[in-house]
Amino acid sequence: MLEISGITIRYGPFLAVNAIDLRVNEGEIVGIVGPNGAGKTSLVKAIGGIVRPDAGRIVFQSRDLSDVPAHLRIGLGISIVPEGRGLFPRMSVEENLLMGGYALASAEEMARNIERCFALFPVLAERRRQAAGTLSGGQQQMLAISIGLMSTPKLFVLDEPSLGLAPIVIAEIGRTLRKLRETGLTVLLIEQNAKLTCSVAQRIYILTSGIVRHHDTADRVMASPEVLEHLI
Amino acid sequence: MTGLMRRWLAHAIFALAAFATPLLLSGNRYFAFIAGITFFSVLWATGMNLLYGYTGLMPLMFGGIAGISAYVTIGLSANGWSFWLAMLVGSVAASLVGIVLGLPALRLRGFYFTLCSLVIQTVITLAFVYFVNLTNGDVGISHIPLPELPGGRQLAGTAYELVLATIAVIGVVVLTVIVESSFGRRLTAIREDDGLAETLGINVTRQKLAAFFVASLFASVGGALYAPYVGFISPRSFDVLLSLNIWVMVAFGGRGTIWGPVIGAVILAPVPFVLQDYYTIKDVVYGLLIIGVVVLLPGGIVGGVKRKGRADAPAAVAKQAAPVR
Amino acid sequence: MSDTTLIILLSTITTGLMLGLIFSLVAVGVTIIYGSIWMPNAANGQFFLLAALFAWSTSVSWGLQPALAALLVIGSSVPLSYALEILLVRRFYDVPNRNISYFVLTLGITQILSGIFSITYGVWSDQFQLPPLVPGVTMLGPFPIANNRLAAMLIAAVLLAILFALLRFHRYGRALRAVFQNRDAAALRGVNVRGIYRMSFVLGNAVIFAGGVLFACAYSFDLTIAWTMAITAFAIMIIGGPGSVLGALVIGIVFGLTQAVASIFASPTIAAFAYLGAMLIILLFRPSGLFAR
Amino acid sequence: MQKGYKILATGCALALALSTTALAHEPVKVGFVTELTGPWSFFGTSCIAGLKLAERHLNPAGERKIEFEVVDDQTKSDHALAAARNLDVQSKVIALSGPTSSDTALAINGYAEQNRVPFIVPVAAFPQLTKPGTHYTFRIEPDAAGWGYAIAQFVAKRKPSAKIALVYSDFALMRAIAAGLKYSAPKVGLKIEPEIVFPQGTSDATVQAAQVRAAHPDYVVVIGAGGFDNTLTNELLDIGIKPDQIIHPYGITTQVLNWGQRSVGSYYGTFFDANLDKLTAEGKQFVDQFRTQNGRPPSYIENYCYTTAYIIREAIDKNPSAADDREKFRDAISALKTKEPTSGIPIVFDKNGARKEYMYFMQIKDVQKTDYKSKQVFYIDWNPEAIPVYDLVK
Repeated sequence: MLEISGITIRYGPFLAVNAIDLRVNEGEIVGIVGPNGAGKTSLVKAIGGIVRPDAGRIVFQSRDLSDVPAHLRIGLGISIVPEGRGLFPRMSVEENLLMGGYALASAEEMARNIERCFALFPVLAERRRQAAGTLSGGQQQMLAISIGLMSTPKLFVLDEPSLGLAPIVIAEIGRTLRKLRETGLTVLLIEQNAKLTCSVAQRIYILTSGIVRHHDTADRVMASPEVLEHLI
Repeated sequence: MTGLMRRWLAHAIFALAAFATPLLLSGNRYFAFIAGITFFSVLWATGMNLLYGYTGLMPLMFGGIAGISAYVTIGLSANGWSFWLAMLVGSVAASLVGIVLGLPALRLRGFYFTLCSLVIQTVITLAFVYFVNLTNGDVGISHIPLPELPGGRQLAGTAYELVLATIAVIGVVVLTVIVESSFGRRLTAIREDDGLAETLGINVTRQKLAAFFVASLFASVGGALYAPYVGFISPRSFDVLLSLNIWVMVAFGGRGTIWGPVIGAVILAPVPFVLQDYYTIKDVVYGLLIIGVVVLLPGGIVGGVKRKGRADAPAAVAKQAAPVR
Repeated sequence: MSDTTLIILLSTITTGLMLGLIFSLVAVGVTIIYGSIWMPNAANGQFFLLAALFAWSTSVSWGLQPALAALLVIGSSVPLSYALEILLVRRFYDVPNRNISYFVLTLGITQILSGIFSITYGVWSDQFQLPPLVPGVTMLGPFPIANNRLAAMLIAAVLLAILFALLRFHRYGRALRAVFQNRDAAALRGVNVRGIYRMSFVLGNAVIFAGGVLFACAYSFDLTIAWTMAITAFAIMIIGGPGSVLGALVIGIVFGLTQAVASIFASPTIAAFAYLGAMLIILLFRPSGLFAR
Repeated sequence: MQKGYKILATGCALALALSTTALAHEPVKVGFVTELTGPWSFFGTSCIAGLKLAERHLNPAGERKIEFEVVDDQTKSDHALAAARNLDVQSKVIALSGPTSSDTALAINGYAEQNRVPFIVPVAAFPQLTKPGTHYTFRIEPDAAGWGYAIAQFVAKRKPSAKIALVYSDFALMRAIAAGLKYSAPKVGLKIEPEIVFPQGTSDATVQAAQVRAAHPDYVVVIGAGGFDNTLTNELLDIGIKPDQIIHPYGITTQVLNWGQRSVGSYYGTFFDANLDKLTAEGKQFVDQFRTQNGRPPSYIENYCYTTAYIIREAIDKNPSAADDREKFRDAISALKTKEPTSGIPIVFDKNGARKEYMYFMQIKDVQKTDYKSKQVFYIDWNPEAIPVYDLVK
């Protein structure tokens, strides 16, 4: 579904991402694990069209994305929840969800998706009028995931959903992601938290200093924790 | 070592040109006067460069500080003080006011402070109009006597312009010394990221206030000398337009470089005088000049020329700050 | 309550509202543009004056119906904004510290416009007055108020209400606020950020133009109002919080009422000192404005 | 700079060569620094329009030619000063003239006195321009403080012991007029209440209009300029003050046209108009020509600038050696005893260069789109010593 080949991103003299190849198949959950500064977020920005890569190609459903501007990628079915959650802090929960479905053409689908999100996270329904910036960290992350789901995506990209959350909340996020896996959604999960990622994803890429160091199934990565420890 | 020598060579050439100009123009009081006004602009632009170019603060009440100094100096010398003593007291007093007016900069980040200083400048102008007893209100003060030199002679004509040239040269040298000192490096660190500067152990508050004091000193020395040179001051002499003009000179020439603001002042200050006969198009030409530089040389003249040399750098900066959408 | 007290009370309220609504309009225009494109539009006062002068030309020189003239002028801001956006504004969307580039740019525009005004309109008169939108006087109890001014006030209020509703409830308004609050996230949700930039520039200028036209309808004016209005609009934006439409609205009306009330009890100069001083104090305690994010 | 120096050197050499040859055939140059751009540009350009009409009659055949060198001062004092310096040093003008605002006039006044250049101010009423000790400055417009005096005389004649509401903008000129009125009113038994001052940059005055009305005054004296003056007057009329209760110490034609039909009965002073009782044939021609060219009747500004050209001509005609010597020119102007060619009103300067004072008030009727009628209702000539103008305004 998503095919990344030879992507390179530079900021001046600094090489953030160095010729990465990566592949996500339909219905699959793929995890990217790596430490701070590994180039994970740059990669997400390139998929989202926020940063233009210096080299390489991103192909989504056999369509080359290099000429597709950021705001049109969501229409193709790519939905990204960026690092820092990408909320609109002074808008209410409901308005945030409406923004999540900004690309939707039909009001019906919008209403349906909002109901689905409220079903997934009932706490959001309770707080639908509250400003997003005043929610707790965990609730904000739930809202972020809901926003991402609002556009009925084909590919769901999550950047660091566990960042700054308490372990108990991280566990809850994990449960949610596994629930999403059952619905057949294709997910690209970018995380520092390898344990969470391995518990959700089927395949894992390990990224450090802008290079893919290791690539394997989640089970095998879990089975040999020394690889992880060595690399991260 | 050669770099250092080259730097001081530029200063020497500047000083030579500055001193030669009034002498060469001494036959024509009008051109000499324009040169004199340009020296004020050089001094003021250099002072504002310390704040805007090196500390990253954009104070649009600069003209107001010059005005406070001018009014204090003229007020004291009208009460029988020697002009030079009055100027010393006036400049220091105005610079202390400058520190107080700089206080909001400690709390306000980036452009908020600029907008705030715009309002501060408006308050200062209002105060000049309102405190009639001290400033003679909007009538202004005319017939300002020329400064007395020791020996009873008056500072006038070419001698005055030479003094102004000296002050302008001293201003540029002082800025260079500051920029190369550890104080200057601390200021630059603050400009780049004042949070980071704080963690590096720099007392951001004290450095910013010190920068305000020094820059205000540039403004106020200029203000004190401006009043007798022009012979007339009124609240409109030191209004927001002066501050904006000085700032435009800095941005136009290239902020954060020693010579950019000097070049900006030398180009822009004489424009209204040179175009005096073409008054119908003067403002339009001035405006187009500013727009042209901003569009074609975003870093100002000096910054733009420097940047052309390392073409890839700004693109990288642009990508980091405001990514492609 | 005696008639005298009532007259002074009613005149204070109407003056405060009239000025406040116009301040609000201009400040909303300024804050929409600053909030989205980071453009501190120093030329906003000149745009305001341009609208007022153009309204004068169309209604006095060309003899158009005042209402028609007003619509024409506000409409004319759209092609003007588009042209400026394509020629100049667009170039800086990706420039770091673009607010400073924009500030210089708009100062250049200010210089050009004020130069043009002084050699065109400035030659004709030192003051300009439009024919009334609605003639006659209405009695509010003992207080007579010109219908013209009531109409201008009403239109300003309606415009602000429409604007507020647009930004609060319409899809585009929501997208605009989303861009204010989190540009990248908005782009990821499918918002065409450049499109929003352009729209907010056009909308902001149209609102400033509307303010200028209504001012010209309610008051006689001269070329000096440009700077007064520019500084006032900036002050309102700072206090209200850049990018906050609600802030601009509330603080604008507070400014207008303060000016009206203070002019009875104290010297208006003291009033000017007082509210600019209040602004500084507010900034020291809430540096990002009262209604900031 | 090199190039500039060369031009300069050539210029100096030329000037030197010229000064040694006979100057008699050279035109007499007068520097005219005025407000062609900036906030006061209307006054400067109107002034030039008046001056241009005078230039037609200025140079009859066989007489030494007089040339005006017009320079813009952007309504800024430093530019006015630079322009004055340029005209003095470069063009070697015999005299300076032109400013129509107090700011620029005061700046040039300082330069002229310090550098001994005769300076004829066409339009600037601020008293300090001709304060005691002034030697080179002459002012054609009457003293602002004196306008206040004239208004007091006028009101006292209309209604003894009347109550006046005084409303004025906080500008130097307006304060000077108000000071004259406040000094003179009690002396003729008038009461001033309330007194309301507006800061610069005000735009609304409904509240103050309400205060004025609450005081039930017999007359309201409105001293302002520009858009605000107009707004204030409209607001006073809105709130029920009668047009003939409102007195403007001065007004310009575009302002009158702005008032439209509602201005019936307003009073104006120092106002030049086709309906002056003393209008001469040349004056009638001046009004007609001006109206043809500019689409509106002239105001006092245009009249005084027209008159400026006239008195320079007269001074030189009476005393040809004054054309090449600034001291003699000053003396010639100072000794002039003549009349405004347009209105026949005498022109005599006192020892400080202030003109002896003459005031006339016009009642405006029948305002059309570009025209109006007016009737002269009051005229007073008086001695400037009647009130201590220089002590009233610092």
